[in-house]
Amino acid sequence: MSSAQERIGVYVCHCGSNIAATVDVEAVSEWAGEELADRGVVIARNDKFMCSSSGQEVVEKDIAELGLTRVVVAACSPHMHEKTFRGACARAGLNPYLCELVSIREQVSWVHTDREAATAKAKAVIAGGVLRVAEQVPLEPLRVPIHPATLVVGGGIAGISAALEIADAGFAVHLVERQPSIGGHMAQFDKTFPTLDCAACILTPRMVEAGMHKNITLHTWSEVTDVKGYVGNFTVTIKERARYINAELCTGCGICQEKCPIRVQDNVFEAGLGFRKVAYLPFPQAVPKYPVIDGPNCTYFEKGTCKACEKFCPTDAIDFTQVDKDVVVEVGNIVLATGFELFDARRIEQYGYGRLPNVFTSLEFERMSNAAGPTNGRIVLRDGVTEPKTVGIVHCVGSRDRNYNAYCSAICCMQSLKFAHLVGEHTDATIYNFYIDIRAGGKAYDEFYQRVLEEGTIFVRGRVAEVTDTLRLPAEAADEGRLMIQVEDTLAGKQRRIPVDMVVLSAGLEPPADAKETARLFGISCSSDGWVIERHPKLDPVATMTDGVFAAGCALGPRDIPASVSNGAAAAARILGRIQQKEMALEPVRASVDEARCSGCRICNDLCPYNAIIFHADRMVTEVNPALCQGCGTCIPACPAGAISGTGFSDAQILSQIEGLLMVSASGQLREVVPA
Amino acid sequence: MSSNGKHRFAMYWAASCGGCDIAVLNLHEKIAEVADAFEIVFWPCAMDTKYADVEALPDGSIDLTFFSGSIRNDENLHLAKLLRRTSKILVAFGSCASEGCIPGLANFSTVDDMLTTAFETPSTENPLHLRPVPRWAAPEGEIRIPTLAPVVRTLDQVVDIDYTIPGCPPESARIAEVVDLAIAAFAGRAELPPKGSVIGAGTSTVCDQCARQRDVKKIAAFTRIQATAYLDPALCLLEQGIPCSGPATRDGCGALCPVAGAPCIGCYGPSDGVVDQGARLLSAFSSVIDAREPGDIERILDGLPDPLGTFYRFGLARSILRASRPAFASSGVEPPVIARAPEPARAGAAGGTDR
Amino acid sequence: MSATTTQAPVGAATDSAGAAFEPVMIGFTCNWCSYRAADLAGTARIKYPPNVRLIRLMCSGRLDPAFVLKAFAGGADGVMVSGCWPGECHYIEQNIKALRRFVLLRRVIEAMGIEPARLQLVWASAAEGQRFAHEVGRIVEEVRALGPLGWGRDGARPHESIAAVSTAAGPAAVPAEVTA
Amino acid sequence: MTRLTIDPVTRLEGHAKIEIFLDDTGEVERTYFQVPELRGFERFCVGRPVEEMPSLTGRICGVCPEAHHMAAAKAADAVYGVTPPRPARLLREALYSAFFVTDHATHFYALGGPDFFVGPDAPVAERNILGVLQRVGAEAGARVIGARKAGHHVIEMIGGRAIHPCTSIPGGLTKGITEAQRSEIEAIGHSMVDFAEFSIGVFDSLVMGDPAYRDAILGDIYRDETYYMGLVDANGKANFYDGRVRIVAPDGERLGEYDPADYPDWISERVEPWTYLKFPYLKRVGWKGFVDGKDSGVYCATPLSRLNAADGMATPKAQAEYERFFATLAPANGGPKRMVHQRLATHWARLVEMLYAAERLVELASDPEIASDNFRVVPTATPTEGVGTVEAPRGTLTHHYWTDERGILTKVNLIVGTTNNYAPMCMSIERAARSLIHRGQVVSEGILNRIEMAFRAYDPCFGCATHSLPGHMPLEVTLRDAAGDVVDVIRRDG
Amino acid sequence: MTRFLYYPGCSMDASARAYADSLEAIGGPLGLELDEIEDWNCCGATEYQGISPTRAYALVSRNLALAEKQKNGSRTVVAPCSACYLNLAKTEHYLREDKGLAAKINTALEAGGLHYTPGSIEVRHLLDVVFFDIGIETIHGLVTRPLGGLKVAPYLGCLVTRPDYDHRWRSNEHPREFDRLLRTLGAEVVDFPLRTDCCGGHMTQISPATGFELIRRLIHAADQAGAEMLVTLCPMCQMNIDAYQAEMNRYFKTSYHMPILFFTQLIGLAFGFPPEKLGIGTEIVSARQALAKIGIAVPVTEAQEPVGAGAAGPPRRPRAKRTGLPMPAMPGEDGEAPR
Repeated sequence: MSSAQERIGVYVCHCGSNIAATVDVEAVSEWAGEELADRGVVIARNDKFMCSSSGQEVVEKDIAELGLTRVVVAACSPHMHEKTFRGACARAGLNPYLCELVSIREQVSWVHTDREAATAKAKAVIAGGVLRVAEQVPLEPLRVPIHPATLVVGGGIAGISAALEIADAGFAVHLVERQPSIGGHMAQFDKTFPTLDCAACILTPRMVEAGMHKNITLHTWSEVTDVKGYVGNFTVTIKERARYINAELCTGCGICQEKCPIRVQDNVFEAGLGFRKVAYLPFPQAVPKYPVIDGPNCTYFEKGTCKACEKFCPTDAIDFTQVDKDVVVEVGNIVLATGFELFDARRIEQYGYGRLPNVFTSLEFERMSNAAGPTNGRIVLRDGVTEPKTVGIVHCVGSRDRNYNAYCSAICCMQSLKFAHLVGEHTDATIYNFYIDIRAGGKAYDEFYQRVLEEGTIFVRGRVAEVTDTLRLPAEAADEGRLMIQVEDTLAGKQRRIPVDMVVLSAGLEPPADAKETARLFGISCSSDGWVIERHPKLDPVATMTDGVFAAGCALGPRDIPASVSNGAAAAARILGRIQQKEMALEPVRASVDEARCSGCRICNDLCPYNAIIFHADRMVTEVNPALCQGCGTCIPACPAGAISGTGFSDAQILSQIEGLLMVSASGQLREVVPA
Repeated sequence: MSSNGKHRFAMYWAASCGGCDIAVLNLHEKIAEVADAFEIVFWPCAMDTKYADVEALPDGSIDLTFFSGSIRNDENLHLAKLLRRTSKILVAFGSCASEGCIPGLANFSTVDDMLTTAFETPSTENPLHLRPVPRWAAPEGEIRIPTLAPVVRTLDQVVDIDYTIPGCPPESARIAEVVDLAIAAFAGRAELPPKGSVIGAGTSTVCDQCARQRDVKKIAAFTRIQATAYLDPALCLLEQGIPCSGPATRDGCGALCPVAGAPCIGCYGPSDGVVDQGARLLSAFSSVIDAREPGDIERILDGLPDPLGTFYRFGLARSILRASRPAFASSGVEPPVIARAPEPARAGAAGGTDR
Repeated sequence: MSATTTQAPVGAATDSAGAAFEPVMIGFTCNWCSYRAADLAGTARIKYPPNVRLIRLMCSGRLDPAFVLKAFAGGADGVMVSGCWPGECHYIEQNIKALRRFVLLRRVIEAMGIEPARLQLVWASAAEGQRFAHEVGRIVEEVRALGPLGWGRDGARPHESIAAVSTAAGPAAVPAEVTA
Repeated sequence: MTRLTIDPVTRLEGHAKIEIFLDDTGEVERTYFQVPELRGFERFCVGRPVEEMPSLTGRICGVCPEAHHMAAAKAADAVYGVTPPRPARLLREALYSAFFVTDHATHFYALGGPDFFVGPDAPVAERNILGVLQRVGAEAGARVIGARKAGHHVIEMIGGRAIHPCTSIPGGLTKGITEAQRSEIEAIGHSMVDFAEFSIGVFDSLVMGDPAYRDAILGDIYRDETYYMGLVDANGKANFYDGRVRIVAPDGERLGEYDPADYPDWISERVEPWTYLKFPYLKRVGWKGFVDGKDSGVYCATPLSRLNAADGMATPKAQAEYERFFATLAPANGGPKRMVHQRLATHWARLVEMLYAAERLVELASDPEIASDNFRVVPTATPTEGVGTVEAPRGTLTHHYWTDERGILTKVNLIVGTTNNYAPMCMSIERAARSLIHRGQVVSEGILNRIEMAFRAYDPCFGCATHSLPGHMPLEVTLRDAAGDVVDVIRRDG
Repeated sequence: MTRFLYYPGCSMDASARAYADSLEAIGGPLGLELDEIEDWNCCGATEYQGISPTRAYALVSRNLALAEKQKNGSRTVVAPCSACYLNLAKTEHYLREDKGLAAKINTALEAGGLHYTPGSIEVRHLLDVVFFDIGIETIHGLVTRPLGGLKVAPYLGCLVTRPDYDHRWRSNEHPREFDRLLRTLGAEVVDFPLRTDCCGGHMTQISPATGFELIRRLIHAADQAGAEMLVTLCPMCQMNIDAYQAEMNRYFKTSYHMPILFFTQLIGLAFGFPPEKLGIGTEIVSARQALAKIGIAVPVTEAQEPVGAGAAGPPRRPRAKRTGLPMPAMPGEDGEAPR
């Protein structure tokens, strides 16, 4: 117990009345000054607002005049003001890590009512801080350089925005996209709510800009397969899948696509509603402009003959010898804009999608209503000819439903309203919207809702129970062959069976199927749903918990285009700031191995998710790489030899804190603790 | 130092099995060197001395004392205090003195429980449910036996100690090293290690000395040694599912047990920097079991039928909790004094005067 | 919830003073989830019993079983361990390691005669302030119902009670008289 | 009334205290021989896996851990109903034989020896192993040390460790030995045979050669006629590792012979409130108090009793020595078998056993199968209950385990070597006291030491006996008057 | 060998004789060992719980208590009847949830010297164990006579997949497991949207009009879907659709002929057992024509009034042609969407 030699100052904050109302602050600081004197406390003060400049000055003054070697501040959560008081200590020449902030506001005064009990707890918490800080040692933050290049994963509108912001600032960007072209989901849309301007018209320029930007390297038809390193210094491996097209020679004339004899259902861009060739460009405005040959479906790869495309290619750009290749790039920061996938409506059997021909998903409808889509924008039934006389649009499919996803997919309401409008625009059909609530929170959104109402769309409030082609009552005979929507009209307060010709399911948004693997690959954490977890949902919405990895767009959760774009820009801004600084400081909370104690038992070897633990077979000892170590401390209690120790959270610190916390009884009396 | 210029050495056994003394006798030839270098003032196992003499000794008049055995009763406690007073250097010698050893397992249960078990065994004829009493009123006068403490304690839990020599028993080669060090130090030829050090042992753990090959650990199942059809003689026992305490046990023995195909049982105690050997071994094992789901975790852990014994086989008395809750809570109040021998027969029987 | 903190449930153990027994507990929290959940509970002014005193770790994976034992030995009547939900660990899956250790540790303390309910594991994300508060309340009541644990309380320490015994044994300590 | 306290008795592995009450005339009224500690192995072994017993119970006694290791291993075999393969049995018995030589040497030279070699009245400083080594001479001393060293080396080769072996498990051992080790052990065996013969020579010259000691041994002071117990093999020869338990009456008549597992039908243990050690006695004869003779269930189990119980030794040299032993000490007394009742003769008997153990070690080590790899079988039966018995140097040792279906102990019963001899020891001590203390004459320390000799002959190990931890024992006598007040304290100052 | 405790319920001996016979027949090959709970009593059917819940629970609990006593290595009670299954499962569930109820019930049971520990017994329906424990792989391996060409509508009724306390079924509204099982037998499974709709229960006794409508609805839908027979797993469903089909036809002036068999009977056929051994032919609405189509001749038995003219009521609707826009690809086994 080194506390004997330490000179500790204790500062208790009133936080106005936030703390003082529930905790007897004076009593607490007085108590600390007397009862903890033998633990090294030489001064204990209280102040109305410790975080105020005057409050901080008191601390600095005491350090200088009383020669304090440790400081304990009892105030709000360390997540609020730890930096503040560490700064104060630093200014007074005390190593900032010798300052311990203990929370008596968030965890005492704000959550308790009994003043006596709260005061007792405050004493305990302070005692814990005092004993703990005595075991703390001076630390120096780890400084790491920041590589100026940035990796953007996902070429949707969010990724494109982030990439352009950074590239425009003059720094290199690697933009990786799985599909043959960037553009993402937005490129599939016809119109965008609420302004109804054409998606292609506003997206294409951005795509082209990104494609031509001198600072942006596009890696389409590619995937990130490996990420090594840490903030400022990532080494990323990108797998560029073989296109079988020589980019240098291809002019994007499209003849190969024209001549290719094989037609397959396009489940990606056309959402399964249309077809594409095996040699194809997903859509006319695709960036980059050269097509890909989809190997698995290609006759040549199947049978070894065909090569129609090769025969007709004017520039001999077809190259069947191409193979996947790995590209390794160095970057300092990463933006994940991996977007979303549409909820698979087949999972809700009673809605009949996949069983009943005339049930469509929102994405199918987007393609259908798109002038460049499979029906050239005609709204028709699955038979491709009949125009529906009645259309039912079902909201919240797979959203706000504890059986599937509890969350609201945010965009479906507006999208459904848009559909209603489009159907009305293209047909004379009667349109039903089946909704739970209408969520039209954005700018000019509710106005759009009003407009659709006025257009005569019928709104039925209630979750659809079933979509079926099976008649129940003899009375329904007339509707033989149509679809029947069973719904409880909660406004009318009755069950209704509404016959329609076409049903559009406004399916919710889900994270990509491989979201969890992505998270693992980039060493970030995502919620049980699969959405990336922000460092702080409000104050730090685009940073992840892992330094140097940011996220934008729907990777963070369902959001509309404007939000995705601003996310991208925000992430870019955060990264640019760091690139300018050229280096950054990391919390020195790290594990390290004492080789003299390490027995090489290898129990810890498999415990580090960041591969910071390395075993040296030659010396039979294990080592922790401080740069890779994230400081979780899991390996420390695993080491049976006690060879691993952790800075900032050492055994001695925590054991002492436990002892301190238990020095005070529930009623606030000092109680002796058994020496363990 | 005594008149003849020799340094004074004492060895005492409190609650111990005597193995420590045999380990010293196993210095073999070296025992002569000890005799040359030291005046053995006190060593009950090997020579006749009375400890009243020891009591008479002035403070710190014994230069070096090896204290083996734990503190099981009030007499042990008294001797611990006495030898602390009379010794310059007091060494907790062996597992009992330093961590409680196997007899420390007694801390799992209460003394009453222990007495009941011992005096009601299947072969015991005890219709009156008699128990030995610390003070018994014999016909001729009161006779006494020491009172058992509620729990076994280590030497450093009752007096201040200078060094610890771990092991059950300490390996004779290690003892020899310590003896050499002491002789050299007394002769001013060497520095004594800092007070509180563990001597006669290494700084790492048994694995450091174990010849068996080892790999990254992933335990899919624990197994019992007698149940394994084949044990790879060259591969880490833990990796073969045998709970081996080696990883969490201080080195010094030369990994004798694992090398002999038996798992380390942990007699050398924890290494520096580990507060509680059992807790750390527990943590290490569970860190590397190959399961993520609670169900699977439970299933694998079922392979450890006696977790308590597995982790606290030697170290219970010096563990953080020291004893099970009942033992800990038991006040240790002595059994009531039996006023008179309940059986008239006994007077004669015990006295043997009827012959 | 705060109501329950003031009056002990019927039949709850009482300490020597005869007053209602107020358990003292240690709560280990993860810097990224449960500690923030506790902060959130504060910000939202959600009330819960004052019996639990929190320690911030970087991750539940840092929890050394020795910390829990130390807490019990130091007089804690209960210990609460909290971490991120499985799959949400800030350090990918260190909470799973914490879970494994917890399961085994709980077996050990049970074998040591300590009711398993005195050691509980709670998953709580940074957003679950309400849940955190509720769980604290629940656990405190469960521990209160169990009564004091005993370690670290006067009269329940081996080294004290044996002193008592020695004197009780009196003359049985031979040396006292042989030097007479 | 006056009280003498000998507290404690030194130079034995354990802890004991003698209270002697003198009546007003100064005659011995009564003696109490107390064992003041208890460790409760029976209690805390419960809950442990049975395969750990050989290691755990070894800690009952650091002097004869091998005995507990073996008894536990055999009990564990029985719990699983498994018979170890022959090589395993050879290995275990080889370890055990080496241990017997070593342990008997330890006692003969370090513990019991000083009484004879340097004499009970010699100054304290000499009355220890070092004194002995001086007395027998440097060269001989080297042999003693060498023998013990070699013995522990064999133990370590087979048992993994010199003290507290670790290799026996249910079904056999965790390891075997190499051919090289086998031949080394064989060589050591031969050297041990020489050593045993050498020791017998020492005993002849220094002890039997000294009239005083010869009288002491043959005299009545140290004579008690009790029952005797010992393990015998199929041919009725003494065996330490295995066999049936034979009990013979003082007159040599055989009371019975039984499978060790049947011990509950033969043995009961009595509890006295003034000591932590129990008093085993023969159930069939019954407890008649601390008296000898054929009507008293008191029996002893020592080297002497093993020789009395057995028809002879299984090896030639030991057999010859066995015959010389009886010829010398037991002139035909008409009984069905010649019996020796003088307790001090136990020292000689011990040497006969040492010789046998050494010869036996050679036999075992010469068996090529001992180096085979077939040193273990995997038990398949569900564990239930089992008894394991061996002859510990200090008496018949029995471990009895009950387990659940997982092989976790649910109940344990231990009857340990020295315990068997508790009652006879009390009697010997009292007899010695009566014959050496008269009219309250000032008791010289030599006499007290002779009282100690009375039971040191048993080489008692209370570490074992009480499964209690040996404690410290200063020797001194406190004279008290009837009120219990101290009237005089006599110390053994040199 | 999969061994379970078995609660037959009253119908297996009476109306659902065929169910019992066929189950017995296929039990062997399936390695299904069912130990009947000794001295079991009525499950309370569908009404009792509505009338006096506590009494109903006590009634059912007695069976659970007996089962607990009779545990045979398996703690699972299998019930072939949906109503029995639900009553047992529901009671077990509530006893687990509600300690007060459990205590109350146990006091009642003690009167009979019985006790039930909530949670000690697991209740499952026969289809559940056949599909999940025995598995369609095993079953597929045993099929010797695939039912190719037989168009069947899978009908589970309302009680088995709802409320589905243990979340066994992928979907409560449109479970597909039954389809997969029948497909494994080689049968052609039509898309039958009403698979979990109500058969009317005892409505035929209480309000025939309602009961008949519910029956008509099912038969009509099956007919529209092109099914030649319904396949069920519930004695009550079977009885309603079989025994009341004629009355229903008279009531609505229709002439449906829609036989309904138990899935165990189809399994039996696919395993190559003779129809009579499976109780086929004892149904009222004969399955003879349907089975004849795939070459299985069913010996004539009396008491089968010829129901309907074979041709159904309204003309069948042609299914929508799969031309024009492609249907979404249906990956996954048997068109199962990924979970």
